[in-house]
Amino acid sequence: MSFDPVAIRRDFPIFERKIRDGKRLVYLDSGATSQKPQVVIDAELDFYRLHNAAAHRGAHQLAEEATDIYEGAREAVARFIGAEVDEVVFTKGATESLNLVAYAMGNAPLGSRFHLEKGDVIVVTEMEHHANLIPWQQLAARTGATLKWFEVTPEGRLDLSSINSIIDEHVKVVALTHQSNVLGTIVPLTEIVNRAHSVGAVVVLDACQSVPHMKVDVKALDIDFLAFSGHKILGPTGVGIFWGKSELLAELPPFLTGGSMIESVTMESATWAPAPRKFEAGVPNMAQAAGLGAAIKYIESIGIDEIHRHEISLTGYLLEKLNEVPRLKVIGPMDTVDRGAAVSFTFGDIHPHDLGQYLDSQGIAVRTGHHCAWPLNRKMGVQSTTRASLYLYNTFEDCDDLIAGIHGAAKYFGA
Amino acid sequence: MSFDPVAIRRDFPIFERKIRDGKRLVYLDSGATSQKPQVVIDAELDFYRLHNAAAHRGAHQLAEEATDIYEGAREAVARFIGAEVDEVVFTKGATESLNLVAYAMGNAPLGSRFHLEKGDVIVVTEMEHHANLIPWQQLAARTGATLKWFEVTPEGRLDLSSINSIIDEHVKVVALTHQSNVLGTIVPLTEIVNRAHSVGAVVVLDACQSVPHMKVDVKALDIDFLAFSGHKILGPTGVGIFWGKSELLAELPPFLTGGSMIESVTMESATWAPAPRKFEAGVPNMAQAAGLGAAIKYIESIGIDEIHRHEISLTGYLLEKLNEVPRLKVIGPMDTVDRGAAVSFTFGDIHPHDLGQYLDSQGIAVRTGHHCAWPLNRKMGVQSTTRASLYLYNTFEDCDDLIAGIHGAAKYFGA
Amino acid sequence: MMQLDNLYQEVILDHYKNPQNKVLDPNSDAQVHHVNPSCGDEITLGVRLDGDKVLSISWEGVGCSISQASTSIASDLLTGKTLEQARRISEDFLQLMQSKGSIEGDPEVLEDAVALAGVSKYPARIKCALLGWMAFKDASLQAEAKKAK
Amino acid sequence: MMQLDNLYQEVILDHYKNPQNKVLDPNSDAQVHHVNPSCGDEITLGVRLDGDKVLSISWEGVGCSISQASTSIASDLLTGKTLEQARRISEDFLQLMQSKGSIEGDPEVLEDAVALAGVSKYPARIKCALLGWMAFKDASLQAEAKKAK
Ligand SMILES: Cc1ncc(COP(=O)(O)O)c(C=O)c1O
Ligand SMILES: Cc1ncc(COP(=O)(O)O)c(C=O)c1O
Repeated sequence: MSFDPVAIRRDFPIFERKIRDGKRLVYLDSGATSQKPQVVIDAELDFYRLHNAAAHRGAHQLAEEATDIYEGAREAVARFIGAEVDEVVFTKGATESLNLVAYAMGNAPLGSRFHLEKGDVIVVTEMEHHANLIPWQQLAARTGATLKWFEVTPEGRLDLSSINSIIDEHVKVVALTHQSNVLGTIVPLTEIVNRAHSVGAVVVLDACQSVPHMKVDVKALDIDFLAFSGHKILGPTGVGIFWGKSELLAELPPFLTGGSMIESVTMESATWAPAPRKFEAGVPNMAQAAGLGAAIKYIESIGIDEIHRHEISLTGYLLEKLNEVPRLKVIGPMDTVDRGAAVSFTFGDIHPHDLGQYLDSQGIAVRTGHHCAWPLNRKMGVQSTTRASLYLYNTFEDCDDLIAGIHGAAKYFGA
Repeated sequence: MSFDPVAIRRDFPIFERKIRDGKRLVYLDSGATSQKPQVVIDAELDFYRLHNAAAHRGAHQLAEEATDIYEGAREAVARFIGAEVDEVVFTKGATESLNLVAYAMGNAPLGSRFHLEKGDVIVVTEMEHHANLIPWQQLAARTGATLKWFEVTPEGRLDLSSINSIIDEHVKVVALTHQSNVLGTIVPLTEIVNRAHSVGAVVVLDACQSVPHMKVDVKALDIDFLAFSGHKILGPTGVGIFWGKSELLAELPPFLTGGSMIESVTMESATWAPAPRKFEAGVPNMAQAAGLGAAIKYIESIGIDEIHRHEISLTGYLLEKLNEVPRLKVIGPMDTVDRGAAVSFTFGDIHPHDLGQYLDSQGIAVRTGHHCAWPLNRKMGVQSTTRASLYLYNTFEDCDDLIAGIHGAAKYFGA
Repeated sequence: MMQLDNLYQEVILDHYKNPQNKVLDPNSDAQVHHVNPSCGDEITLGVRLDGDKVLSISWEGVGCSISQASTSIASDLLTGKTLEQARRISEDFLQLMQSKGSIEGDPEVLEDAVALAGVSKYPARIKCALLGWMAFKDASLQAEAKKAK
Repeated sequence: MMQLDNLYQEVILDHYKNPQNKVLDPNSDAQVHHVNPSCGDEITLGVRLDGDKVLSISWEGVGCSISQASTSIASDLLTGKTLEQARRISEDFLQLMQSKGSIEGDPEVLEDAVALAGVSKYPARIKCALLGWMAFKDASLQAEAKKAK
């Protein structure tokens, strides 16, 4: 097989370091943030060392180069998700992207398709990350709109049985995750998107956990807006993407205002540049955009489908092994059908925080807690879980080490 | 003299590169963005190579280290501006910081000191950057409040003659720049701050052009909120600071919502963590915060007062030389009293864009246009200007090269 | 394994398995609910005062061994102390937690709580160790205020 | 200096110093105002049609040599052409501007406008060169729509 995670690991300098008392780093926390290959680090570094200047401002050579690099990164992102270049907006992260669309809708005047008021409905799901829940709660509170949601089944799937009553003609926006960061569940979109569009609502997709791990084509999915973070897709911190259909971006009011997003300004009012500039106020995060562009090119060089296949086979293996551990309970789907590589579980009486701490002593990095999806935790009847999340650089050995670590913790805590 | 800009330049790798046909880089565009010393680049790089993980999330060693680095950067910023650690909020840049306080005020309920409605007044000045003007225009439009402003005198100073009628008891917030990015004017704050506080208004200071260039102590200035950008103070792109007095941050509603800024979340509502977390939703821009921390330590190692003195002496020299050029007109104060190192000018009939292009051919990077302060340009009766802005790595030779370049342009365009 | 043993001292695991005062007293003078937002740990804690003395501390909650043991230890240690003493001890404990391993804690003052010294080297766990202590601080202030009325 | 001469060709400086059609015709069929938001350059441009032919283009504005010369050249070049021809020429000019120096432009079609080829290597200036052309596009569409009514 040509996909070689061991070779891939060599592209990531962090795997050369040791954890605690000289342990090998078993990084199983890519759902929180991914590691960075050298090419991404170099892209940021080269920006600062050779081309640093304010893009789109200034007629000198450095500014030209900075603009080229920044816009080149936008092209790379657009190509990767099947978008038009001018539909891609750089933000600081998915959280900003989701707040952007929620606040911008809040800015929409009466008569706009985005305007919300009492009687209108916003739909989310019970498996949302706080970043795709609280902005909508707040928008509902500001506008008087009502928040409704799809429930989650005990198996960790979206319950679409009452889709027609949840998405009715009062609904203006349906905001949902593409893949749960806790359960790993991949949400089936076709039915939801069709229903939303049939009542005139727009669909906002939180693609934080999908774009890094599988082919996402915004045109094929027929969604309206999409958000993801650079740092989860091998890119730098401090950069994210907001994508929207161009005709919708033309209609959506701006969010952050300031330099570079204007057409004309007087003391009393201002008019806006066309998208994407309209949504990019201020000197942009150019070095981080450059890094994200490099990350996407790196992923393309390996193949997103190959990465997805690798993760699926690792996930299948891990689920099987976890299933054999007594008193261990996976929260979420037990097979790899419509399921990504985030695996959360509880383990007998050992609190996730303690389990995580023991695993850490073995060099194994997992995440513990509610994973910023507190309502989902309550729904699944757990106070917190331990989550292992996989990516292209993980190996079967990593999974074996996790299983060994879990057994070690049982012994250590006498459970 | 111990301040040695030539030695300082060696800390900045970009000065090793050549511009156009092998010209020396004369970088006079630090007002737009500053260059980065190697220590800043290394801080970002080390974060990714050695410590990359999601701060405040996860109990493993990398997450601990990432948290330490991130919080350490916060401490460095707090020390530098004389703030309490928990008063310092990381944003993506000054534009976000200014939008943060404007939007958060828009979120304040009736009864809060931040609440705005018809009859309330927001005060700005005619010399604001768009980033400290449009957010307030928008807030006024959303809430029904009125926008008023201080005018600028022909000399480029704030006209405070009618301060008592501009800042009356209807005023809730006074938002103004500390130093004009076009004129170089440093705004005298004492009278404005005292007057604002006497009517119960808060003062928001846009310190983008002051914090990088002179000692700014938030306590001594007695302001309420402050914003600046990392990329203008030798730091990375994609990071900025929002500072507020702790008792005000406790009362100010959040802006961006999502992960890490909550105390508790249900499907229907959420409560907030204390500041600074309340204002930092999402996985933070950790590597950029690390870089900003390194930038501030680098500046401290040289001395902000020494940097300021150097800039003042360069500015005095440059103003003198520019004054000798026929048909050249400086827009802004002609001496170095209460004046920073941004010098804007027009030059006969040569359009700034053409002048800038010629200077670029000589390796000299300036900015041309309205510098995101369009209303100020109109007020000063200019359509656009050429701006040279200086920083610690600039030399008298740089100033001489600019003067030679201006003469060269006159010859080239036959003016 | 040495480093980890430093965190999970015998005393801690004992308190975790046999938590003290972990039955909420319905007659508390004040009762508070605290959460650790990063992991979701929750605690409800009640305080009864007798004049300026802590008569009893009772609690309930879910959480990791560190938060459970630390609350158990605090409830034992602070019961019977005057409010002033209890607060001084809490102050000492807070200092110990923030010490990054640079101090060991005075066993005369902190008794079993010195076993938590190792936590100070694991920044992510300090909030766990402080959960019960912060709840006590809050509850005792409320109880005192109520009595003063 | 060679590179810069490529940008500032003699023809451009000539048009800059002696701009053509730079007196706004008050009887235009349509008149538009365009700005370049990054530098503040402004232009007002009017178009008169005679059937499907461009009868005249007149304009006023402030801006750099590139935007002024380019508008002047466009106003000369497109006058007398049919709307269809004018749009094809504009399309060719746009392509030339976006070519990053890879094409030279056909002098048969673009005439004086080929002198602007050097602009395509200076991305920040492309908007300057396009300002007048975009204004023409906008104004001619409006004029046509008006006539169609
Ligand atoms: C005075 C002033 N305010 C605000 C800003 C906006 O800063 P940024 O674009 O980094 O957000 C700038 C710089 O562009 C500035 O010079
Ligand atoms: C599903 C999901 N949505 C949103 C977010 C928020 O992304 P960020 O914190 O990078 O803004 C995350 C990750 O934290 C996530 O996993």
